[in-house]
Amino acid sequence: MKRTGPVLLGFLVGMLMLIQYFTPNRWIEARYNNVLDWKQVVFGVTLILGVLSLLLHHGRLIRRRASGWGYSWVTVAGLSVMIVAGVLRGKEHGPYPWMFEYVQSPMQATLFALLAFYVASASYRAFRARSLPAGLLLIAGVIVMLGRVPLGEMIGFHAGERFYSLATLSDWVLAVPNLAAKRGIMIGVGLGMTATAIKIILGIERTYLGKGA
Amino acid sequence: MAPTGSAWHEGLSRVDRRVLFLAVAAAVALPLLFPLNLPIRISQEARAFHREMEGVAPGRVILLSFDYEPDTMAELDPMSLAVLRHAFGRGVRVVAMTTYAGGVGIAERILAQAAAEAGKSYGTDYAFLGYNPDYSATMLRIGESLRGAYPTDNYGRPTDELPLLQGVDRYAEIPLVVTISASALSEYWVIWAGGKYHARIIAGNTAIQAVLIYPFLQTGQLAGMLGGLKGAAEYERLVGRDGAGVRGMDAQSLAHFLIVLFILLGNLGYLLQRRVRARETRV
Amino acid sequence: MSATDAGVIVAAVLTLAIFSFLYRDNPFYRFAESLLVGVSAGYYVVHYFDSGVVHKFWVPVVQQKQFWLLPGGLLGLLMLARLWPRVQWISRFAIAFYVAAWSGYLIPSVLQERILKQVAGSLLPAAGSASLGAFLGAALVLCGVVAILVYFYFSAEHRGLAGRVSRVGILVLMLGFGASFGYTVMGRLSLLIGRFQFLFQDLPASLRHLSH
Amino acid sequence: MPNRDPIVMTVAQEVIRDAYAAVGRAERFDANDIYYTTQSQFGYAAAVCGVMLRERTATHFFIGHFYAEALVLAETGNATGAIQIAGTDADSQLPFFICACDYTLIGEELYAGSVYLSREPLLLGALKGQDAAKAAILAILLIGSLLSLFGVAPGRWLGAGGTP
Repeated sequence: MKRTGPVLLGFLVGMLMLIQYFTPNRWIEARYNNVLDWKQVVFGVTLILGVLSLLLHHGRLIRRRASGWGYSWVTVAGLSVMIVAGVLRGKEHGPYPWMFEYVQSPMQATLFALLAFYVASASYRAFRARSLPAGLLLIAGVIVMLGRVPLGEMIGFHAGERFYSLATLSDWVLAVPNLAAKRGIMIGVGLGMTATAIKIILGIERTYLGKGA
Repeated sequence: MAPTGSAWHEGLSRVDRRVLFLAVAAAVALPLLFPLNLPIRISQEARAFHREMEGVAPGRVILLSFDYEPDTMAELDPMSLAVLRHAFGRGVRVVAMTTYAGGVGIAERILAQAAAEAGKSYGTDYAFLGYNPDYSATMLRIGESLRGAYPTDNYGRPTDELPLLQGVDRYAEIPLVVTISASALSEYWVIWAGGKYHARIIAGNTAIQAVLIYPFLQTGQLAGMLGGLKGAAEYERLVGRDGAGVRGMDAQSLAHFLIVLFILLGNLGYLLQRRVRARETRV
Repeated sequence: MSATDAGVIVAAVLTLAIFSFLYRDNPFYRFAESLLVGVSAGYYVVHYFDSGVVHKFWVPVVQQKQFWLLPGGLLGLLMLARLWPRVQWISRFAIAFYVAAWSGYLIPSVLQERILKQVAGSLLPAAGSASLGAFLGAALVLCGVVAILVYFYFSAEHRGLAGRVSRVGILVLMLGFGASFGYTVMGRLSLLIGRFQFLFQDLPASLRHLSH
Repeated sequence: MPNRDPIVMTVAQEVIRDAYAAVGRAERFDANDIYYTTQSQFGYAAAVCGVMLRERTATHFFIGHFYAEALVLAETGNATGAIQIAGTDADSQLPFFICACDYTLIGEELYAGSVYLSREPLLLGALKGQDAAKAAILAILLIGSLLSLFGVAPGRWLGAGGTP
């Protein structure tokens, strides 16, 4: 029961969601809609579960006075303020939207902006043309970078009445080699996803169920 | 005993990271203080994006999905604002949603700003459905019934009562799906909304995502695309209202040239070191 | 002082706290990081509960009498069993339902949109139907895709012809990764431009409000 | 092993518990080593960078799907001098892993790698199946292109006309 039950449920639900694509049958379509709704509720609960485990994790750090437990207090405090504000004053006014607008948003945006600095230092320290492939990567990168900004678009030459600039070259790199590369990868990964999905439905792939499945 | 000749390029490769950081900060800050207003060339993908928006008849309802969080708002806010200004300016109505919990705050801020500018009223000219967990199920559920996917809007009002959504419940009744997306959401819209329901989709993307979806542009699975802050600047010029996209282009230009300089210097130092090492091993 | 001006100043201080990580890991940064982890987790849990449970389950079932949603609630409860190790196996039904449903509707859409249409798009246009430039581009795309598929072909040793073709494949891949690298740099710098626009434009405006 | 996705966290705990048991060291397994940090992408990246810098881990495995935080992780890890092995199907992050890591599995090589190591008959079968599909696609591409050169439009059969 502990093992065949979930796998059987998975097979039935998986086949239903697969078949619905090919039949206009009203009953199957209705159940397809149900499964989509149920799936969203389950995902919502799972996400809440994730946050609970974060709370437990930081709670343990505080209890064990592990290193940096002071910072765990800050995390638990931030979490509690948001939940209390959200429940009492709702999502639309009071501290909840204010904290999102002036605490969470700027910090999340700034953390991402740090990457501009990391990319710069990586460009200087890590991006070496060690081999032909790495060299091609850098040349394509430089062409695209220069060709996509106003300054770079002005560098070029006139041939006949058309002006060929770095932008034309960068458009070509994006529309031909880059397109072929992304398409080649996409086809391969698409096959991989399909194979994994089939294995899950047929119960061959059970690792996601954990020990003893 | 390191040969003396290698001293200066040894230094090249041992520059402290923080010196590089200061150079980047300067390259970005200076043009913001002293604008250069360089000309902006419009790409084909941005023209296609604009053409698709122009093709929607006034009064029709388009679906605008804010598929991003605060971390990429610098690149994508200018796009969503420009799309709303373009739509409201042409009398096109908008039903908005988001597939990220972090997108709700962003969507509310931009919808409020654009609606106030154009004097549009909630419920008739535009509506905001809010966030639904599990984007693939949401995109498919909208194909069956928009009101089924979102029983209530973001503010708890049942979607059956919204005047905007009368006669609008499936992709067939939505002339255009516009996704402003950070990670692979534009690709998922193509797979889930385009796959079974043949929705017509245009996407405004972060630069990093834009480069991944050229295959979908070529096959027509995506009808138009904006790529990064440059895409936002191009669309702002096409819509005729310059915004943060255009204002950022000078800094973008200068910073790119700086990064290219870093790559060249880094590799120069590397090549010199390799030649010195090669000469040492031969000695 | 309006809530907005206070907010902009708090945002500016926290922005500088995060930027301080560039100098080195320091308490000022770690406080900001911990606050972000907590506030964002709180934000997400309120939204997940509000949209996943209230708007998607409670309101439709209680007010709109859609009882077909009840099994969804039950599966959600089964997932909560993960919290107690002794009955953790019950949650497997919810996990199996979630993962299998996703797998089911994935297969047809991924096959059509990520594989069949991409293959169709790579075929050469009919002779004469496209300009020479377009035809040449299409031919290069076709060769690139074929070479990459050979590179990712694992059942045969990459020697001889297959070896040379897969060598072409890795070079095309690198051109594609180069384009990704160029675009990624563009994206990162745009985000930094956004933060500097905040610091150089929004912050001074709020400070001026304060001084009046 | 810090995690960013609650479902992956629960699955990871199970898989790692089985792995410890498989080599007979079940007692060394501590569920607290596999914990959830935050759903926020950058709260996660900062948390992991903190672990790398503070605990000076010797080897870093970046396996799975990554977004923008990949560069932060790879750059910080590179700076600590640890050996770094990456494997991801997120092709937007591959340029950085290729440049900042010692070895990078590109896209499908990640899946093929696990098959090569485990020699699992079921996984091997799936790989063979995918290779057979690739061979079929290669045939379609070559033959289809020849056909379309002479005016026959095979694209229609592949649903190319799908978009309205």
